Amino acid sequence: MSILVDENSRVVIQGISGRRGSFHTKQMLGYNTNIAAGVRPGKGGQRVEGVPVFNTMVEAVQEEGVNVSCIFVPPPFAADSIMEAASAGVKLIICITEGIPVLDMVNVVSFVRSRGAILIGPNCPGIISPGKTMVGIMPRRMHRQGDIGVISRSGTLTYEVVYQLTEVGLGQSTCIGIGGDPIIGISFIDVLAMFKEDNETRGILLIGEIGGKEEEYAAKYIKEEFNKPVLAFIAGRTAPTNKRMGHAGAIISRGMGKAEDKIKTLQDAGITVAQDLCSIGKKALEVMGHG
Amino acid sequence: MSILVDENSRVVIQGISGRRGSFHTKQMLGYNTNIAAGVRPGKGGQRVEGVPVFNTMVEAVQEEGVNVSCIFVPPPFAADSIMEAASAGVKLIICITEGIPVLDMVNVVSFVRSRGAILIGPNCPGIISPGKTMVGIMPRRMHRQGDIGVISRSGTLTYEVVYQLTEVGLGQSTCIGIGGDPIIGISFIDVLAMFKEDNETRGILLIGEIGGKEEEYAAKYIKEEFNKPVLAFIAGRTAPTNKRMGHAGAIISRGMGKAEDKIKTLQDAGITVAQDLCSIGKKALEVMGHG
Amino acid sequence: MSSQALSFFRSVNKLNLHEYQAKNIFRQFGIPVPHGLLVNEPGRAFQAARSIKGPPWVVKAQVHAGARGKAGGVKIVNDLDVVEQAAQSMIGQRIITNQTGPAGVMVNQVLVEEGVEIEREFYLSMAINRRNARPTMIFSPVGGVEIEEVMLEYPDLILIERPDPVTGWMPFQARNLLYRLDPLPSPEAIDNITFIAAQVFEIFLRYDCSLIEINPLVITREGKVIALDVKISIDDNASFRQEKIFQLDDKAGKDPLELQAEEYGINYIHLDGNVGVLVNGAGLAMATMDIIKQTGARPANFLDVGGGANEETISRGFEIILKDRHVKAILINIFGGILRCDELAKGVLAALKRMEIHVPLVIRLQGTRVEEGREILKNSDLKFLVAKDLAEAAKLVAEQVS
Amino acid sequence: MSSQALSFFRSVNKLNLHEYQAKNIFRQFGIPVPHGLLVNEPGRAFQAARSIKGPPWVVKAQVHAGARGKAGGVKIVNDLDVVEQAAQSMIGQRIITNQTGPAGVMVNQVLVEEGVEIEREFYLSMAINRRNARPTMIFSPVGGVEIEEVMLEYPDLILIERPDPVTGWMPFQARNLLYRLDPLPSPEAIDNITFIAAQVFEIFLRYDCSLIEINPLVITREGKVIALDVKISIDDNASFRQEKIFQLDDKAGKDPLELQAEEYGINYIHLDGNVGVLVNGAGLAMATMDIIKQTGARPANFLDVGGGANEETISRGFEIILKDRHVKAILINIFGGILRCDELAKGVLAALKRMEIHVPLVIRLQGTRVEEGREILKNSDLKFLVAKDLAEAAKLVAEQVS
Repeated sequence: MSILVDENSRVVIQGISGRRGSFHTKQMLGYNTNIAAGVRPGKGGQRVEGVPVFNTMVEAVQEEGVNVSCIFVPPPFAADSIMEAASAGVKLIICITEGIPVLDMVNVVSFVRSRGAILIGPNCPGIISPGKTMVGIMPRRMHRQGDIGVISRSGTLTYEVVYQLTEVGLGQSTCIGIGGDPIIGISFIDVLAMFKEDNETRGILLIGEIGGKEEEYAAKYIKEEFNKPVLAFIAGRTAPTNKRMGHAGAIISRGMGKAEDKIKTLQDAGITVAQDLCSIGKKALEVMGHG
Repeated sequence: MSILVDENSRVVIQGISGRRGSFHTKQMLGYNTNIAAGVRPGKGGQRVEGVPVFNTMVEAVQEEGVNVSCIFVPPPFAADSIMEAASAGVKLIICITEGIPVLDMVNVVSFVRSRGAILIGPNCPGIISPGKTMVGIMPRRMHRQGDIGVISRSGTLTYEVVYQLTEVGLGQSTCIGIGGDPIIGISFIDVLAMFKEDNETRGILLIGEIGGKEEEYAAKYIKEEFNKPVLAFIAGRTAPTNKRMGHAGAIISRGMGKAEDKIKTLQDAGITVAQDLCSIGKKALEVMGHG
Repeated sequence: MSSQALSFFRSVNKLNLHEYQAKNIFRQFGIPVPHGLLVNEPGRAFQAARSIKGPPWVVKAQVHAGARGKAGGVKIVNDLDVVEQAAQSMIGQRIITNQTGPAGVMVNQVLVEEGVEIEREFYLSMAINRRNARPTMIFSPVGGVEIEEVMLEYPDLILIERPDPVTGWMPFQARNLLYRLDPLPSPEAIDNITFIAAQVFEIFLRYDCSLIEINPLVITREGKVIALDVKISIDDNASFRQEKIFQLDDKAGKDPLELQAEEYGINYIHLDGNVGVLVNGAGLAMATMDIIKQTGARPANFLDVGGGANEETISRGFEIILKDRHVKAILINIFGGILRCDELAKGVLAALKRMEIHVPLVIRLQGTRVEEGREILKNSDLKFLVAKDLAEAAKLVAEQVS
Repeated sequence: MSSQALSFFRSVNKLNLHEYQAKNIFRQFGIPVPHGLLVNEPGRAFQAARSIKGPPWVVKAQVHAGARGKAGGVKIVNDLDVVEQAAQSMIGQRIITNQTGPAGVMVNQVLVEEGVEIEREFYLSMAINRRNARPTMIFSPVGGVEIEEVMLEYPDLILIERPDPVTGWMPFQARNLLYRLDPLPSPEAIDNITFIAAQVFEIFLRYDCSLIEINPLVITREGKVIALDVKISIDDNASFRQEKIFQLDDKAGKDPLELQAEEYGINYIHLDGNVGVLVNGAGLAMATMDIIKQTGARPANFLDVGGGANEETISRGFEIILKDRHVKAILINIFGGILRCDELAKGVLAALKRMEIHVPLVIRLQGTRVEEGREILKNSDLKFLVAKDLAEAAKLVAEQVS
């Protein structure tokens, strides 16, 4: 098992004909992701990497029965694309786009929820269930099928962690980047709740960073309701205040969102927090066991 | 029994200190309606007709536990007042005000629903459960407790009908004016569904008029799901097209909303339609029996 | 998105803008409309046309009347010298269509516009859906004909999108409408119509519209998208916050008695019958009209003096009814509720004392304190008939005019 | 409405407007602010003050620094002749507060304002609540002090209202906040603050704000309501549709290296350490900084060359890092994902060939095609250290600076 995506995911790429869209379509196809359609208004009838392109999501759903969308549309049009996907009935929407205005996301989150859809991201690397499917921009070769779930607000930092997990022999059930923006569709808690129900996920790696209170909420949830081992890591202990650290959501503001506060909250909830990224793989082995 | 209001209704009057608000507060008190509070920003601490006045609905709910609101606030501020009532947790809101912009009502209807509240009106005479309580502007003396439910889009026309009902000995369980505006909170069908569940309501008088399709929807509902005798009356057979007949919602537009179409649809659904207002009381006796 | 017929097209009460006024608003919001000039004297039409691209030119009567084209209210002119003649045939004349009533409406102004070579015609409108309580956009690949006909005959060609209550109109909704067209318009045309749809929603919200209708919305031979004919109606209830747009209200085309009533704040609608009607309450007023019709007479008006009827409003109601020289009798039907019958009777008497009523008058009172009211009427020395109930009232008034 | 502390105050990425810029926007939206003039030379302060009501006058440094008052950035002057002196004490000086870092920020302009006699002070702000994904208004009867302190010490004095997603901010919400005040302000003051709250929401939406803060919002001795100090931050992500407001961005107060990076489109933040850091990915960059700190060295910067790193971006990253003369060593930490290590290695080499690197350089590569990447590095004749893993990289770089 895995969560959210598997071999049955029929993926549509919104913005398939753009530079990034077409490149990552090829990458995903290389992972045997079932990419059933692409959407780009005005390019209906064409093909990109062999994938049929439609003008609208309604058409992609009608013609190809897609059920997962992956969005590479530029920021000014991304909110519209997310809503188009939800409106067309797609229930899992993964938005890679970085740079969507926050007020657009305020509307999007409300809209997506009202349509009963799940949004991952924006500003995220996507989701991979190793050996089954990958929807997003994650590198293909470092993951290994297994029983560790990974949740992260980051991209390359997650690859680093996954690389080390694989190195020490801990495969992954599903890895999800929930996104580095202040307003995102799916939270740590949402994903933890899914991992809780997933029989093939044995333990969790939770990778947080400065800004917001996501990690604090997760700590409370884990303490009260989660029953599998969790190893956490928080990036940004040396980050200054009031500066945006790359991710729109990674900012310590008014003294809030500091790494040390998050680490303390996690530890107070009984969760092991890796202090040293260099040996996070080994630490995971300690916390999870060999399985 | 009765629907929506009874002896346990604790009523708050929004706009209690205005000319109409204070006048009708007195009328309602004369009917032994339990008016527990009034609201008028800036007049908190005063009394109108002996009723304590609060600045906000939150205070009225907290201090007096009101559960029904009756609104006399002028059109520019009425939408705000309806939302204030719903936001403060009042679950039944009766808006008497006529002349609220339609786009305000678009927002209001969505807001009220999201708060789980019921809105009657706007532009309506309110609701009366004879012998129990009256919330609105209905005249006090013509109603008589009984087992006929009355639903209407109109004011004085309803009084005329109720007068005749009472004359022929048919008392009323509850009479509701749902309002003469194009966008209103509660529909014929909503009220019919409540009357259906009300053991003490034996039959229904449904008073419609030109404009919209409320009567047609009601006809379908009655045919398919309603199990009590219904007598209908439709006003406006001589109304010209494209002219607003007093009520904002009473307009035949683009050939739609005509009285004859409504009458035909009702009759096709097996519902008796009174052709002659002059003898509608007698007709009701025919349809309902003496009870 | 779905295609439904007949269930969504409810206009509400409204101020109708003239075509040229609606087009000015469109221009402000960046929606292309034909170049045109407003002319109120035929003699100026030639000058106007000369400054506008043509031939052809189009001369359009600025009146509130659907189907004015069939009634001679729209003329296409290919010769500059005939433009004045076309304007002459409209200005100062009455246009009668199935929507104007038998008297028609006076044309005071015409719009002289450049003619446009049409490649394709669409229909696009936004109105309030009463049942859903939401604005609704309707689009049809069939434009330039009456949309009601399309609804009845080709319901599948009526496409609907509703803006989300939270997010408003989104561009993808326009794409959902447009990418179903066969053949597809050019990408530019699709972009332009997408923009127009968004702007129509903006205008709708900005001006408290009850209807915005573009019919037809055209793609020209040169590939440009233009709103060729435009209707805008504004929600009367919003007049308190739309003062500027309500200044555009053109009184000139209106019924003078209705204008008078508007000034008095009385709900009055002029009809072509012979029995004047004065009632408190709109529903009861309509029902009273219906009763008059049933007796074989014809109502001369709708008149609702309202819940707060008093001597003043009753007097003014009489004044307006009596100005209609077709009125041969008057029926007053008052149902005393909160406002008691005795008060109303006093009001009626006071009004009658001030006026000279030259037609028979039937009064029917019912409701709160009806006995006291009837007593007051009985004791007056004024001439009128008092009916004991609605049926008698109808019979009495019918006798007066038969 | 509820009172919650500490859980809602997340600013997001932002453009910070100067106080005078924020107040200009407030004026456009009808929110009263004190009369004031912007002055960029001390010599003009006297003239400015003379044209403004006073004494007293207030001279305020226009810099992005919270708590500037405590650092000499706000002066109240009662004597016209002292105004210039107050301006002199700020313009051209650096202001150092707990929010500016040790270098402080340069003052280039001061705002000379009329002094206001304060009767009562409130706090009012709007920001995005990350968890609810909704704008949130915060109001407190305690104004003029840092809101974080109020949150910690008097959480009950923090009042919250959230505009509904469908209807937006409604007047009743302002009343819910204001009618809890004890004593109640005058009806006029309540009306004025109700208006201000609505306008704050309008500005928030209109300009894609991430924060609008009025602190304090005051009622003056004369009973007028005035926004005495105002902060506005704009969401960077909205710059594509907020061009006009982004033109207000004042580069003068910014770190020159960060400005340079901004031009290059590189995420760079200048810190006060000695190890330059160049990483692909923001999370990994933060984690790399943390590792450097753990080894006893200090990161000199945050620098994310991004997912699409290439020779160009890597060169420019080097260029910026090398301009920081505190940098004694550089750590490159690249995790090859989609972008393969061999490509990245080539990019690094090409960049190094174009630049003169005068400090030790440690490179750590990992991920896709790492062997090929290391091979390419090994075969170059350029001077740098290649670490086999993160731990070694940290150790190596620490050795270089110890």
